[in-house]
Amino acid sequence: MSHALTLITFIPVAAMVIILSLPPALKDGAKWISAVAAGLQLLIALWIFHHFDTTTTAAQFVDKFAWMPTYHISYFMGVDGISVSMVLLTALICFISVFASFGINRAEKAYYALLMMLDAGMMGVFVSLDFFLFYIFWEVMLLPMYFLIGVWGGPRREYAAIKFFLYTLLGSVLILLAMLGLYFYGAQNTFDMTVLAANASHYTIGFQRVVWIALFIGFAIKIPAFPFHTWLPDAHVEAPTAISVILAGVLLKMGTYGILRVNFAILPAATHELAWLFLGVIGTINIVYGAMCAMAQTDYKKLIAYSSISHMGYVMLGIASFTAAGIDGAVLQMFNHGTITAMLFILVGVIYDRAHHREIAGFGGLAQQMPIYAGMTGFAFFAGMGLPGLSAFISEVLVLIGAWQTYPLMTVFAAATAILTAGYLLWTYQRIYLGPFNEKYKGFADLSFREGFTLVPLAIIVLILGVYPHAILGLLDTSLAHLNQVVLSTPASAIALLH
Amino acid sequence: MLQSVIFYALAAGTIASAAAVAFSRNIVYSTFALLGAFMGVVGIYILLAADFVAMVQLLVYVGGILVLTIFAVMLTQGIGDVTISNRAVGSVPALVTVAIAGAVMLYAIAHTRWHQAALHAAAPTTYGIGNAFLGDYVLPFEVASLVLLAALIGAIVISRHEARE
Amino acid sequence: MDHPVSISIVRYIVVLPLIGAAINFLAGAWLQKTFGKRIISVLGCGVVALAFLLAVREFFAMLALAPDSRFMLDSLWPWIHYGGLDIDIAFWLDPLSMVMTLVVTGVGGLIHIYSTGYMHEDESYWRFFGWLNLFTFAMLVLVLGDNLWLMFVGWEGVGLCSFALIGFWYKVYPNTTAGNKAFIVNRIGDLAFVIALYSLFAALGAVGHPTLVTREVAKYAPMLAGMPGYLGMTMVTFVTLMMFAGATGKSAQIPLYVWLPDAMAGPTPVSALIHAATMVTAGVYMVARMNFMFVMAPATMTVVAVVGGLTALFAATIGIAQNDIKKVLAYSTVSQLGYMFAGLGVGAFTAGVFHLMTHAFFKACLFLGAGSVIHSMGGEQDMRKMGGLRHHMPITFATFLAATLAISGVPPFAGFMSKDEIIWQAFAHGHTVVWGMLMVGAGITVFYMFRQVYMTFFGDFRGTHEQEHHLHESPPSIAYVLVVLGLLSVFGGLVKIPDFIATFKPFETFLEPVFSSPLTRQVVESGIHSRGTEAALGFVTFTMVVLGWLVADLMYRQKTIDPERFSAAFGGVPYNWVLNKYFVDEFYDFTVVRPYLAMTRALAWFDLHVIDGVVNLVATVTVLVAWLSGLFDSYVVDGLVNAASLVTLDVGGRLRKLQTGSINGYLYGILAAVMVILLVRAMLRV
Amino acid sequence: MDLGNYASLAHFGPELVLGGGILLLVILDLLMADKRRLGDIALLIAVVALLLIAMEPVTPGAWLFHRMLVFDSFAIFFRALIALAAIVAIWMSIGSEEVLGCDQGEYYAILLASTFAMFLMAESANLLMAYLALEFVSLTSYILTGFLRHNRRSLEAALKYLIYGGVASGTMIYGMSWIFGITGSLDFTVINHALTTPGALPVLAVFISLVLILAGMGYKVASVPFHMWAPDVYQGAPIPITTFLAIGSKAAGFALLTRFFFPALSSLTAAGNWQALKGVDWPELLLFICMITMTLGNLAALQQSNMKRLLAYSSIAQAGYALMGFVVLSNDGIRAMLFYLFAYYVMDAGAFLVVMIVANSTGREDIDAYRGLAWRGGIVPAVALTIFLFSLTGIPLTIGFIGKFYLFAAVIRGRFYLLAIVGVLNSVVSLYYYMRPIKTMFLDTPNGDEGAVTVDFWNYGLMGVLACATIVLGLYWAPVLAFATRSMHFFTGPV
Amino acid sequence: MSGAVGLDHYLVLSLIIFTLGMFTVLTRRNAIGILMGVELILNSANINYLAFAYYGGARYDGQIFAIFVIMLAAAEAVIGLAVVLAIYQNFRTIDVGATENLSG
Repeated sequence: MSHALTLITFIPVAAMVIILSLPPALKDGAKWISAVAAGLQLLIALWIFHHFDTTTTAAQFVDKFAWMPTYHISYFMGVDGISVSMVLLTALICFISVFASFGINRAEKAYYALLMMLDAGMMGVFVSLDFFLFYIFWEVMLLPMYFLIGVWGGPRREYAAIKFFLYTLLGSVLILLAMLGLYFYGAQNTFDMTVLAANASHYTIGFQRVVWIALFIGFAIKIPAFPFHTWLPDAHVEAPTAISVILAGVLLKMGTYGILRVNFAILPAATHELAWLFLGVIGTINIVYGAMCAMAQTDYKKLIAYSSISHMGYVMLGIASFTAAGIDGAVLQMFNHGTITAMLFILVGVIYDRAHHREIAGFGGLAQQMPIYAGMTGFAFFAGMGLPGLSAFISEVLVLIGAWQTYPLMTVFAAATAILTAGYLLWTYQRIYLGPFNEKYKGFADLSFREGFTLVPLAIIVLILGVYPHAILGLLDTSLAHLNQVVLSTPASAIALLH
Repeated sequence: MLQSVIFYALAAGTIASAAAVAFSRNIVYSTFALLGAFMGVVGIYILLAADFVAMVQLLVYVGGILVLTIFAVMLTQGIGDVTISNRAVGSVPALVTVAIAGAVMLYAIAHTRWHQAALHAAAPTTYGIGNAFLGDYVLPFEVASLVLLAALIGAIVISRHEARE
Repeated sequence: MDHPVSISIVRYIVVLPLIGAAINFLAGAWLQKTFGKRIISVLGCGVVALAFLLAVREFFAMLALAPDSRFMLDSLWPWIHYGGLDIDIAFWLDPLSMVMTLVVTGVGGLIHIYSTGYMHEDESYWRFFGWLNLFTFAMLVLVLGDNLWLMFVGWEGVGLCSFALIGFWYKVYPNTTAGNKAFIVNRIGDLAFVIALYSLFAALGAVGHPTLVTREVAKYAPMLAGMPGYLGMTMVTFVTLMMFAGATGKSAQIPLYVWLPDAMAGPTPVSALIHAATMVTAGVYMVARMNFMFVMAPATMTVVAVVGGLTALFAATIGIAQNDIKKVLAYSTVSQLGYMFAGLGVGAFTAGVFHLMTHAFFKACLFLGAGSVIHSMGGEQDMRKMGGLRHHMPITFATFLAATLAISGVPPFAGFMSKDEIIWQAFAHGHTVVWGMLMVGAGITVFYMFRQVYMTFFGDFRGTHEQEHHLHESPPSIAYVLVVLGLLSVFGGLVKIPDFIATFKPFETFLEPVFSSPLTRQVVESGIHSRGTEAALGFVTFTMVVLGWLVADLMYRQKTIDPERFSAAFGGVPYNWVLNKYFVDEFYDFTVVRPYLAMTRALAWFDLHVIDGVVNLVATVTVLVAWLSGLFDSYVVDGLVNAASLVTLDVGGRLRKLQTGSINGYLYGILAAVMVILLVRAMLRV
Repeated sequence: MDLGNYASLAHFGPELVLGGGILLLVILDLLMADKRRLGDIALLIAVVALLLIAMEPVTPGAWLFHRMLVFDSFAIFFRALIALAAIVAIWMSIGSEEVLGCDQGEYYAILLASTFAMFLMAESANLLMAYLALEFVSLTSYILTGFLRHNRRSLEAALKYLIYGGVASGTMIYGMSWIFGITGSLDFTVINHALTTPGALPVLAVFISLVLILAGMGYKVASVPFHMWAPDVYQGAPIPITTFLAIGSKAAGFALLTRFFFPALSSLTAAGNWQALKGVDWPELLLFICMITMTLGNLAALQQSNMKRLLAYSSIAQAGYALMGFVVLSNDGIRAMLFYLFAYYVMDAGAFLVVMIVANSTGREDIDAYRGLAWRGGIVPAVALTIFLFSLTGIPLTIGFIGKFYLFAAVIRGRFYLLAIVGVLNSVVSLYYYMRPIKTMFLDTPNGDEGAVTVDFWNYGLMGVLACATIVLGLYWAPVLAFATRSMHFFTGPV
Repeated sequence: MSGAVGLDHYLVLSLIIFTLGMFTVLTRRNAIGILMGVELILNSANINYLAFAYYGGARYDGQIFAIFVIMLAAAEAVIGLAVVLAIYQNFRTIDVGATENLSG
């Protein structure tokens, strides 16, 4: 498989074409074609995972040829330690979300075609090493997302969809400008991110600051970082389950991935200088603020959405710490948040499918009627709380232990949020699953096989990574250590640390 | 000196007529004032040794455009319409605007060194112009014919009042 | 110590309960339905019993080693080898964790067996054993983890199980609230604990040895001496203080003890196992484990001793007025834990750990006895509705009494051996105030314990007839366990006898290697070593005990003193405060919970209306500007034009809107633009 | 090379074909019974013209007709673009219900005449030619706009257009007269020479005349503040004509504007940048106009509920984007502008085509007519319109994105950061109204009172071609870029 | 301004006519009235061309330009009047304020 990355990116495109050309009579075929495509993708991802060389920081599985030679744009795909974990996550979440989509019963062909397009876009972002290509995939992803939320979403779907679209478009045009700036004022005119990174010292610090902030805003919207986060609750609440899963599972990671891939690698001096404020402080605000907002939500899904904001804050704080532990933990947290939040959204979807509402206050005692579901939710909740033995624990510990060395005060806030997180999750669990049973929900079926099939693999991964995080950390460490070293070895004109 | 007198007379007439066009409340008056302005301009053209252009102006403007205008005014407003109006609106702001613009442009005129060359003797220009139309300016000349053709066709198509409905 | 004995048997002690839990959770429901509850019982108890047997085997294996090399390491696989955090999944068996392991599997195993009887009627029998097994596993991870993070895994794991078991009867809403409270309050302590770990790791990193492996921390900790820490403290003081703060959560000390009484909502075996014998002692274990650091921070030691002493006294006073049979025991537990911390704090590490062990025996016995009573009473927990039960439940009564004597510190019962040691050591190490608190606490302990005994087992039955009809001795699975624990309460303390009686202290000797760092030795040995003093103090203590008993006897057996009149003598205020637990819960509710909830709601509002509002405002403003520019296009310019002529225009009665789309406006557009440009231009140039 | 009248005819083939075509159509109109064939003939003529353009040799260039016209690769680009616009307009006219009610012969004749005039605009080397061509385009545009002579809106639009155009061109020739007065010549090259010759440049007079000239040229490209006719005219004219005006007339305007402001008024430095006349800061003026144009266009579009009007404002904004390439004063910018105009041609023609298809079937042009279009049998036009609108927004995988990419690239490279920010914000704002029809088509469900949408084969074909071009050229745009690069060259011979 | 009539005289005359034309254009609500203003502007431009042609030496260029202006003005007038007539047929008024069907 010499073109593994091309394959993994374009298999969904092929599936999309096939789905679109299906005759209307075979519209059920759409879901199975998607499933096969996602399955193939997952297999390739596992193959890549298996053959990945963890000892080098160089790009692997490279696919490269000139695309637009006049502007030095090339089709350049490759993975390093940072992206390979995201490739794996994307393949996994897409696979899961295809199955989570089986309940869709309106315009299936269009739905699955768009889902496949989204899949390709996300995968493309993670494997592109040419900035231009990266940007193309980055934006391409927006379109299917808009329709998937807007057509198959909830009652306020139009508002949510356009809000998502506008917000992220604003971010991406800033990235476009920054990208052009990097291109024209670099040591050489190129979009090749490896070359840009290698010549990072060419940019003046003033230039770096401006570009850094533009890029940061672009990526922060995706993360989403405070105060650019308000699209997320709306988008999540209105999106269909599978789309929420993708949104939380993969899309949010693109923001932090972008920061690592671009801000860190290409603008190390500005990173060194600005990270404490933009990643550290804002990350901490994310953590605390997200958790506190989650506490006050009455909508189950919105609560999970805010918890997502909170958890992504750890990623920001971790990468801002400039310690091996922090940055490793941050990327691991990206992976773990992907799996855990995917579970949470699937679980919300399960109850929404049955009750057709998500008001926390409207439930009660569901554990009696749906014990397996309640048990699975409990597992996911505790995973979300970072309970030791489950995957998020490792990443949060690494993040915080790393962050402590750089920003003790912020770390205290971040660590204290574990209490708040436990507070809102347990309270939610109590109100929905425990206590006296609300007879209105008699007759609700427990988890179906399909739902179980989407949840169990994620649960197993959460469990395994809790005791054997090396599976993912092993991929990351070399690349991240190198990246961290690059940033740390760059003298920043004024480093302000918040001790 | 005579030339100066003629110039000032023509200029005064032209400006007065133009002002009448601009300020008159009655469109028929405006139309006739326009005739005066055109005539004044014809005189100015002659002063500028442009005899052929003056003739063209006389023929086309006075003989054509103006007649068409009067025709249109009469046709559309004359019969059955009591108020033959040429209402003017917002004179004051318009006056201020054009006055300022005019002042700036006047300043520019006064402070510009225009391209000037030795004066030609005032000679008939018809031959030269005709020559130019068949030489250097043959393309615009031909294009102009197409323009007129198109305008003709267009005018006919748009204003044709065929029996229908 | 640098070369611990490497063995691979410890892992089975840990993993066995996990296997039990896994089977129970994954297949328990099916097994129970298909094969009945017996298979669950066998499985649930079997794994713990087997673990106990293995632990015993290891105990003897350990005894066979030279005292200085009684350390066994069982390393499974690398866990986190990133960011300098080189820690493994590995278990570490030394005398201290040996004691804990034996207590956890031994007492725990007994409680498992007890549960087969106690929980027999519950439909979620499998789930109960699943959690119980998982708890045992987590507790073992806590005590056996070779590094602090693994310890923390267990630390939080027991919290999880505690949460699940408190809310075991989740259909009753308050039970689940109690579970949440336990978990969240524990998390507050955990926060301090993790901060301790972060700063410890960072500090060790700063001296070139970043590690959290316990034995290596022990090795390098002395290098931290004098290092400045945070908040004006030295690093060691900060770290140990934070660790102790963590312990106050798990071990229910002031100010975080509030969850424990509520935790009595869980089934009684849970109270016995988790909230008396094992989990709550985790903090004590941890402080003992980290003794080498605590001794480096005298300030922390004082804090530990004072908090322990205060808690011992404070909780005891609350215990006086409780009428719920389990609540009394709960406050008693808090109080006893205070003794343990006081012991640790004054430097009597062995005594603290010793009390931990004996407390496990007698408190488990008490709780299980109480459970037996509740079982017999059909779920009734109010002591005011009991009485005279000794006739109906002789075995329960006998064992309960034995345990009461033990907790009261009556020689030669187990509690005397340990508690008396702590009290006199407090004096011996110069903590006279702590000593005073402990003394008074001891008296009060006797009072409320005998109050409980008298109210429950003596006098006339005060419940309903139906309840009376049902009264019976508990089934064998319960009774036998009570007997075993009763015997342990009686004789379990004989492994360390006060010096003034006899020189017999194998327990202390066994633990000695754990407390062998030079500084620890120095602290331990700093106190007075006079048998005379010890004897005299023992006598004073005993006097307090007798005094306490006497008052209880007068009030609740002979009823020569009316407790109500007694309380009325003080205007009822102290009683009211004690009855309502000093309103601490209300205080917390008022100062922390409600403000926090209000704040979250405010923030959510802020998010929805301000942050999102700004976004929407930007959108609105854009639309507004668009609208305005549309107006400019069609109204403003034209409006200016029309202003002068509007009146005349409308004379004809044709009321019309302003001339949108009118040509004049457009022309103005051109001209105005040119004019503006010219003007600006002129101004700039001329 | 300064070619005489006869020699020039060699490079005048396309125009000759069009001129002959006009006459042919007028004659055939009298002879033929089936007037509908006239459209096909006009299409044939336009295609032949395009083919002739395609076969033009790329030489360094030449002056034609005694320096009346200039023949260079720049002119070829615009003539090709205009011919393409004419082809699309004719094609659309053939399938337009509105146009079928008109006099076919005259309609196509005027359309071809307009095309012819736009060709001249793109090639003018001389103020006289520029004025003549521009006025010719205007006159034919008025006629075409008012061609639906029983339609109030159409006539109204024509009148507004005419009055507005008359004022604009009057202003322009007044400005031109000053240029003539200052330089003594009408010839662009001579003007350039005269103005760049060291000496006292009458800065204020030149600036005033440029502003006045800008009124005429800016009105053709519909840039603010000379844009106000556009919404009314676009809405009132028959849709094929609207399309033609939006893409053809605008392209011709850009051609003239560029040719006048660059080779005639500026000088090219070795680095590929253009140096404006010292002291005459029209670049700042145009920069300002460019930013205002895109902003006002976008903001005004936000409010529209009529699709044609929405696209009209959008096309104003698009002109603003294209001007970004203009104001950075570099060959990079000009290339980006050329590229963008091509991209704009493809996507805007497509968008108008779908509007026409819907109008053909439902007789409506308001956004409500698109409600649930995707779900009531119009999925193909809905998807196509979506592609065009996304392209207009500048979303990747479409040629619109590549176009914007090059524009922003030129802007960033020229360090016009404010312009970049304004452009970026405008892109975001524009998304909002471009999404509205998309939202209506896909996210809303039909009420039931909207008519069914049927597409005939020819419209289907054109729509398919344009939609595919939008995407394919968004992925592989090298040919367009090469074409634009080749066309950056202006012929300026000796004085 | 003394002595012989020079270029500036013509330019000023032209400017005055131009501004009057502009004023007409701005203030008229009648379509034909506006077109009259346009004619004034065109005439003022023509004066300029002829003046520059006379004083600047490029004799025929200016005059020919003027001829084309006149010619195109005629063509425009023809079309304009045709449209005005057609509108009159449809609207029975030529007050531009009445043509407000097209509005934002």
